[in-house]
Amino acid sequence: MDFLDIVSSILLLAGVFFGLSGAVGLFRFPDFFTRIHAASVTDSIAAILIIGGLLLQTSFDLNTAKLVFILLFLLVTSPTASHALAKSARHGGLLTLAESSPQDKQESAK
Amino acid sequence: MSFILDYYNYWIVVFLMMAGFYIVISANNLVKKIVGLNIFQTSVFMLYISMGKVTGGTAPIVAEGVTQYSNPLPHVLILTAIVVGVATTAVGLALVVRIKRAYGTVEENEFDNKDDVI
Amino acid sequence: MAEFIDLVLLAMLAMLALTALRIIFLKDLFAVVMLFGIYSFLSALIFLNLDAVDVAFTEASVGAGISTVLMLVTLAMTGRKEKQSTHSSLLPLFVVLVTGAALIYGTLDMPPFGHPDNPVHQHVAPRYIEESPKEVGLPNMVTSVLASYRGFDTLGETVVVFSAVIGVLSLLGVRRKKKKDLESGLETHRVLHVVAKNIIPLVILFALYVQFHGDFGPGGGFQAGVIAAAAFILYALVLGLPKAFAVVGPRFLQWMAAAGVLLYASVGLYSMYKGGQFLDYNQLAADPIAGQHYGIIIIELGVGITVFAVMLNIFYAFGSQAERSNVQ
Amino acid sequence: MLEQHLAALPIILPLIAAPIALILGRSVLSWGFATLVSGLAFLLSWQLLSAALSEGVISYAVGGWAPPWGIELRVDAANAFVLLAVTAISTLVLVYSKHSIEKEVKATNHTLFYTAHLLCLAGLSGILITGDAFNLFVFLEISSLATYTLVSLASDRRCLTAAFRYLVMGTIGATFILIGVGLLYMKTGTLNMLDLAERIDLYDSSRTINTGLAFIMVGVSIKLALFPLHMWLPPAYTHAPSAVSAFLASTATKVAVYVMIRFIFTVFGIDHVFVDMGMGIILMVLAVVAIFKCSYMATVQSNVKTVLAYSSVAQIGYMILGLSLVSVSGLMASMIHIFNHALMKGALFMAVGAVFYRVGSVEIKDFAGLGRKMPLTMAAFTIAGLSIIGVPLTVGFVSKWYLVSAALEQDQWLVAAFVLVGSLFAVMYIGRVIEAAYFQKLPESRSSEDIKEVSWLMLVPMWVLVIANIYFGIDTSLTTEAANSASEWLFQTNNMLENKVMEGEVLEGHAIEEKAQEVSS
Amino acid sequence: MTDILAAACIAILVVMAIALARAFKAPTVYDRVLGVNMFGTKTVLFIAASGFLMGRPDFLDIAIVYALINFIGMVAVLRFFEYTSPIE
Repeated sequence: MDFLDIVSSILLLAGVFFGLSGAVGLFRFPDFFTRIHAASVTDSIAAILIIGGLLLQTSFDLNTAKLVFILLFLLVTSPTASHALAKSARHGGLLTLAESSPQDKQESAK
Repeated sequence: MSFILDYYNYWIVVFLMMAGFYIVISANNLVKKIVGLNIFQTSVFMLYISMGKVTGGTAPIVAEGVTQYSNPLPHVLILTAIVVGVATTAVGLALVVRIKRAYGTVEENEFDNKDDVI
Repeated sequence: MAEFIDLVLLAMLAMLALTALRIIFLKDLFAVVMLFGIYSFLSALIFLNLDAVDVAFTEASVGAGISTVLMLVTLAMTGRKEKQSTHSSLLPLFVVLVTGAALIYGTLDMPPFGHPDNPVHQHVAPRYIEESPKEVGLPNMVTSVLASYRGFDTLGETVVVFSAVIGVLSLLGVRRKKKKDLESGLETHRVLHVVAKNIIPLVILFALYVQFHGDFGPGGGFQAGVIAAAAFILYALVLGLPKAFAVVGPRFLQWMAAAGVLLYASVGLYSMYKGGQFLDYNQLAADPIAGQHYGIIIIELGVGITVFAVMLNIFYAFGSQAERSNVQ
Repeated sequence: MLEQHLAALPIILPLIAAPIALILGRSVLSWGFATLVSGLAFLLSWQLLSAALSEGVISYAVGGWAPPWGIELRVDAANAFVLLAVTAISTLVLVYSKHSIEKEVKATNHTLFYTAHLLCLAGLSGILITGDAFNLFVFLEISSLATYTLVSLASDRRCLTAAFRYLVMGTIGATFILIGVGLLYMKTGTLNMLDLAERIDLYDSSRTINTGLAFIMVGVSIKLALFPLHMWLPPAYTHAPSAVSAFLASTATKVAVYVMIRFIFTVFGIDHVFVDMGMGIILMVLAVVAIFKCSYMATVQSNVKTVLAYSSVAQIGYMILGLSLVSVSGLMASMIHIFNHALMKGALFMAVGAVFYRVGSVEIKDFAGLGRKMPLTMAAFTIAGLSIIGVPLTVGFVSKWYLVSAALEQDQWLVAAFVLVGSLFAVMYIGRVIEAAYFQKLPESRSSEDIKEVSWLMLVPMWVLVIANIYFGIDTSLTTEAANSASEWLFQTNNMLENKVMEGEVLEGHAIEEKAQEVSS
Repeated sequence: MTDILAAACIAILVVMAIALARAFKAPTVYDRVLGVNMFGTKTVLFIAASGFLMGRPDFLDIAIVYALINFIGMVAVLRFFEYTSPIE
């Protein structure tokens, strides 16, 4: 387990930790907009860390290029997708928890 | 126990086939019928691929230091079958669009009396 | 290591079975199509785990990509809610149980999963694995079997794709865009415009990489054609059909589809002219291995052109119908 | 150069012609081109039949790879005979369709119609000639997709639901065949049909192979519309354009019958299918029920095309009946009926298409008084109708004669009686139409319109079929000789497979032709 | 090192399962789309990690295709929402 392996396993574990936290957030948050926040924020961090960890495994060859390309692609597309989804939800009339009137707070919180 | 381990793959594939087949027969909406058809075909592809797998073997692309390869022939057959499946889906969906425009509905029980679809 | 793969495989198959069950009982068609997208992604992942790399590639791009997009466009025109079916679900259940029982009965004598000495790996496969790198000269055995040993199958398949576009065109027909039509497309999403404009060249570059990398790694004509079509579909989705028609017109696509099939068949005719059998690439050049290389590259190109033209033309036919039903 | 590639050309020609027909663009050009190509295919298949009759089996390894590894085309007397019928009907229907589709298919779709027709022809000839089980599935999909397109081209909106039902059931049938071939491949490791036959005999009692056989049989019987699985056929043939109904009724289901014959005789072997699995009884019962129920359904229909569609399902019942007798003469009766039924049903559907061209609808009451107004068409309908009934001097009589003699040979009196009662039903449903045409007056509302004979471009193919109906009814030498050698050859290959296993030594499927490498497991 | 990668693969599989559960149970339509989107991005990471675990890292092309198809699926869904009334 030389130095590179240790660093990459730390990165991997951190990435996995953020991924799991995002997933738990996705599952437990009461309202759509909080869920999308949880999903997309942790998504990008988990991607960076995990792919960073994998990058250290490769010996600077075609795989490295592919991994960097995937990382760039993910970093560009997944925030865009989340933004577009949130905008479309907003446009579609979905109310956030605070806006939805208090008495049906229980209903939207179930 | 090893008997189960050897065959669980095939049993799950059979279950998926029957799920897809059930959707095709019982779906009332034509689009859902096409989804069922796709699920049925995809699970048949899984039957082909799982018969070609060799435990410990890797993908049939020559790489140095690898002796055991999985069987490439089922992969070729399934490459063909996937594209055939998509072609049938495209024609089926085009028919659904035309049926919607001609009949005004794609729900099977709403077609007038005799020209209903199974 | 091996039991780890079995564990992962089992988990994914379980997820797949859950998705299929969920789809059976869902009435909201949009959710059905979304779960079908997941179903295709998951099955492509399982193919990857079963060492079927090319098949995972094709299933992901063709199964999850094109089918889901077409279903969404169809749903936009046919409505979202499935009505309760009147006739009872007893007969379908009975038919399904009988077929399922027959299949389970069939699995009792099946050779066990994954054993290297199964009959499947005995008779025909060893030659593909041992000799194809020497006879055909390609590291990717799947491409050499697909294009050379069973080239006639692939020609048949390209013709299947061609007959799909004939069917869709005869049913829907591509509506010419009159300039006065409203500029549809996602005008309001400035972010998507910018991102799409930057991504599309990358995707087309990746499609060409897949097309010509098919001999050495996973990839080939089908996958490349679909990815290139996906790039143009993204362009049409974000910037609207009128602009997409201006870039690649439907008329040109029909010619391209026909040209792809003819390119493939002309390789076969040329090898007949040179004295070999139909689609016999050894005749194409002095040295048989070089002949195989030429043959495979050309027919993969023919397949890529046909699949690209067909998939894009089908999307145009569906898209212009959606616009028409939306406009009037 | 031609003889060497004779086996591959009937498939490649229409396959290449289809994209060219699309590029040609204008419908007149693509019509002429398609008819030319179909005529060429007919000549090639004629030469192929004579070559097959003289040489026995023609094997063509596509791509230059030896059979079990590459794909092989195997042509023998049986499939060359059916190919001859398919290409002949295709050429005549193409000549017929020039005017016929003007009234039924949108002008913009004419080029697509001819392209789809060529694709269907390529698919059907591919199914007949290929020697590889998976290649059969691919060509089956080509012909099916082209058929769904052709059926959905009509102007009547019900053709869409008919095409959708046909698509769903056809895809289920094709997927069943795919499952069956997969199960066989899993046990034997090969896809070449001859090789498959060799290795199947080793595992005679294996449950996987029996399930594979069952799935292939169910899949093929969906494709050939055997009785319980025939629901897709009547609406499809009724609401399809008349030229399409004529082409499909005469060829598509017959090719599926040939596929069943091929799987039973050259892949599984008779005693595996009929003795171990007891398929003979099932097929015979289904055939008899098909003959009775569908002939009855034909007599109660109001639309003449539905009458003919149900009569097609009944005639397929006759073919399966001949097949289920498991004797050389029974198989010969089936093969002859495949050829004869193509002639009969093609002429009938063309005549009905001519009536639709003039009158605009094909209910029985629209046939009233047409005997005088459209004499040639109705005469053609009458002669072809008599041929369906089985009146002597027509083709129908020949096939019924061989069917009954095959049944009596095994003294199955009941089966022979069923065949004769079946043709009684035929008298009823053909009689109703002829009675309307000749013995009813033209309704006043219609006498004003100019109901006159259709153009010669539609009449000539109709009458070519009618004359063929009569010629092959009298001089039965060509059909019986070809059918006889076909069934002889099929039984011979079947016995060759069986006794080869009995002698204990197992030869590599193609060792006869090549040097024997190693004796397989 | 391999057991770290194996742990990462299993963890990503768990995250995918949770995303799948969200796609199943989703009260509103957008939650379902969010579940599908999250499932897609997580499969990309899973393929990358399992590719390295199994010693065949040259299969990253499939991860790229996954990311691409996932994004195009999302755009198609958004175009779909424009046509139909999103809130049922």
